[in-house]
Amino acid sequence: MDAQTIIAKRIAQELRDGMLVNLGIGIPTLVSKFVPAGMNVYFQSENGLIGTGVPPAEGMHHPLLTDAGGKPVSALPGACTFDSAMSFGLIRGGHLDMTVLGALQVDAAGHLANWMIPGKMVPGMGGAMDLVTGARRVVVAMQHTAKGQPKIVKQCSLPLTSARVVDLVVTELAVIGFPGGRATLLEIAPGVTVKQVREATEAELEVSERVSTMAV
Amino acid sequence: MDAQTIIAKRIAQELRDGMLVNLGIGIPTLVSKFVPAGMNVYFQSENGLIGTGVPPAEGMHHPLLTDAGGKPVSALPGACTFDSAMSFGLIRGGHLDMTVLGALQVDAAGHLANWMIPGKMVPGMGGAMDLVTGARRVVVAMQHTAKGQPKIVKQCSLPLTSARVVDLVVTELAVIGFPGGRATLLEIAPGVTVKQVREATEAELEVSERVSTMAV
Amino acid sequence: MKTILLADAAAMIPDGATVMIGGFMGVGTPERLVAELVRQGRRNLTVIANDTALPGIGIGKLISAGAVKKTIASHIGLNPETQKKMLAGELEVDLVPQGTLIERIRAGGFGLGGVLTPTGVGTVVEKGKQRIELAGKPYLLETALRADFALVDAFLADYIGNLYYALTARNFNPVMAMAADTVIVEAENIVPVGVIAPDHVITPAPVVDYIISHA
Amino acid sequence: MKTILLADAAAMIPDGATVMIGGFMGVGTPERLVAELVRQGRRNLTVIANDTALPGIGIGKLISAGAVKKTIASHIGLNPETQKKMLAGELEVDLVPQGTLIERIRAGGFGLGGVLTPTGVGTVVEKGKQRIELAGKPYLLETALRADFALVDAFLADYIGNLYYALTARNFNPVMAMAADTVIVEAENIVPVGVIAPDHVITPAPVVDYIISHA
Repeated sequence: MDAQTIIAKRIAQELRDGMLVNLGIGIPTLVSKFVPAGMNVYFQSENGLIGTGVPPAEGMHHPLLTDAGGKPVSALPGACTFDSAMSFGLIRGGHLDMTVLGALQVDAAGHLANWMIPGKMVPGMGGAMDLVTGARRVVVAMQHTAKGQPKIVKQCSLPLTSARVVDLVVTELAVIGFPGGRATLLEIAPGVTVKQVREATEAELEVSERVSTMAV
Repeated sequence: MDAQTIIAKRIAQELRDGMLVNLGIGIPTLVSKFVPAGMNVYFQSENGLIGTGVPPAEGMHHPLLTDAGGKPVSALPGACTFDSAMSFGLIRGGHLDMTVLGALQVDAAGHLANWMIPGKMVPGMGGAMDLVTGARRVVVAMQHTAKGQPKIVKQCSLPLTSARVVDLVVTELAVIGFPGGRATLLEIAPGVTVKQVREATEAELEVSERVSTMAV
Repeated sequence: MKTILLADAAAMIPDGATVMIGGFMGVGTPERLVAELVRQGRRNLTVIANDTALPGIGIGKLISAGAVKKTIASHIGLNPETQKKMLAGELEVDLVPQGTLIERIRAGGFGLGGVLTPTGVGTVVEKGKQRIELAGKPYLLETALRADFALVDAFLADYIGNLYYALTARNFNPVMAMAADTVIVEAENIVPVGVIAPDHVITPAPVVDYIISHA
Repeated sequence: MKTILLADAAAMIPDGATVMIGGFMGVGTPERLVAELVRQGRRNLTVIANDTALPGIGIGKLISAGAVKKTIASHIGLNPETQKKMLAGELEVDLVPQGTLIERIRAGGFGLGGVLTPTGVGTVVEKGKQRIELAGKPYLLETALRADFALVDAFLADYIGNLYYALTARNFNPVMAMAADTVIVEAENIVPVGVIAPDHVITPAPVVDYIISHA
């Protein structure tokens, strides 16, 4: 199983029936492929859609029905559309049960930086600051390291996305939470050791007494 | 011509093609009867309708299509409905060209009091404070006196509706404006003298050099 | 499927709860739900609504039954019982300009702490509030309102909770549906999922908790 | 009847104007109007929009043509030309969180001075802004935005200006239609008055000034 699949499958286990969930571009989008059978989850695209379905078959797309990346999507039965004020009212107002997004860095306390590298890459925060500040649960989906460098660091050197800390980080190596404000190893991927996770992590990691293996 | 008709007909002369106008309950509602032929005016009901038409014929009303007093209305072709946030966005945001409402008192500077008599009558301000604060033009429609007492007073003794002064007061005796912040007699009703208006008015009245007769 | 029996829905709302109720002079008010609260003898409610309608209609029923301890509303003028109880000290009435009331509710539902409005500056409404000047213009800081329950009246609901409102019965309903911990809907019609076009849904299903069944 | 020729509509917008443009990654952007502004060689525009799309699409066309002096947007990541011009100092970019941007525009159109949002507290977004605590929770005071022109893309317009938007092309359009001195609409279809049901109108006719004719 590749890294992205491990991450997406594990995060899908966080879904619950009836949840309203926003998936960011990239690995987060893959989570929708692993919704447990029979479970009804509402996916929101912040450009104004609840009920986002898979990309439509060729010849059946419409240019005015897209995801937040501008890519064609389908709308499931029971879908609804709305303007951007409503979209962010849902996000900011506590109606969004979970947001899944990527990260550049997460620090030992759970702070997230995911929207700019000063002087180098300045894409803008888009909806990320509202999502991280407003969602009931914030889950980070990312590879554990970037070019061999740890992404879970002692303290974020990049500008933060929010003062609010994330709830869960899922990588291809581990599941990390932040109980009591400290990065804590909750699960490890099959075949991975605690030592390997520690070596790939700059932040100090508490190891949960009940550290278990990711069921992916 | 009775007092109410004089007032309504005169205020109808303030209408212009394409205006969005809110009419309060009572005399203001009568203004819609005197829209000049061929002129298109949008009437807004603050409960959520633009394109308010006359009360429908018997048997053709619908309980979910009402004016701000809860009375059945019709919707003209091109009408639209919206929620209360949008309704007051239109009012507060400078989209409403004119509001016509009643008054308990108007003072020499043009301040309006129209929503309560402390300890006696406390209906609440409803939409009046937003209408007077937000409309581009505020026109008061009222009888000149109440039980023989002047309603245009030196200073309002009743709680104000807004710090913003009104633009025009139309009564069955006179049209009064507030250029330079001073109550000024602009027009008198047919058969009425300046002296009569002054006697029925507590506030000192400037008399415009070009005081003319209301063309009603 | 979010349907619930009328009596069970009303029974969820305890004495003393803060309840937002949709409607404008009774139009767009969930009439059966209000009547059921009266039948069950509910007491000490705080009711947030545009108005208290008329005696015998909508929220007027709750007022007459003595179910309301406090109301936050913009207008009570057409209900003499509200005025009478208020002047007698039996009912606390907090009067809020209509445009401010709807924005405070929206702020509560949209995760905003409040809004700055010019309405009420220089009037008794300003009392106890922070005045903030921006570019030389004064505004009042008006804070967000939320409730334990929103009682919402819709024209169409589907079984998962998408809502469509008709004509002037929309008014406060869609905004209140965003601003309460539990949202209970009384709908004129309940239709299968997918029957309301996505563009016509006004309140999205995930914010709705219960729909009164027609059974 | 508010129809106007495309070239005449674009000609109303002078160099240096502040322009709100609807759309999200080019979806729901008035494409003909944008292209016509490029054709007419417009310069020094301040563009308020969610994003700058991609090169060759929507607002991307204005960026590539050098028509924009400043943009207030939430995201420029998919347009490398915007990033390049910004880093080269040729284009001023004011980045605003998306939910804050839409609320600031709404405040401008709805007559509010601003809103209090928790978004951005404790980040670089807080710089230069007033922090206000309510019930122990910190918020940023974000002020209203308005523009000289709003360029709005609709699916349906009637001849007096009632607008209906389709699917995800709605996004910023109806909010911007409230927040500019002059509102110019490019509609996929222009239909007779009365054809759009009152409940389906999203932008009311009186706020619209011009509709690009299909002639």
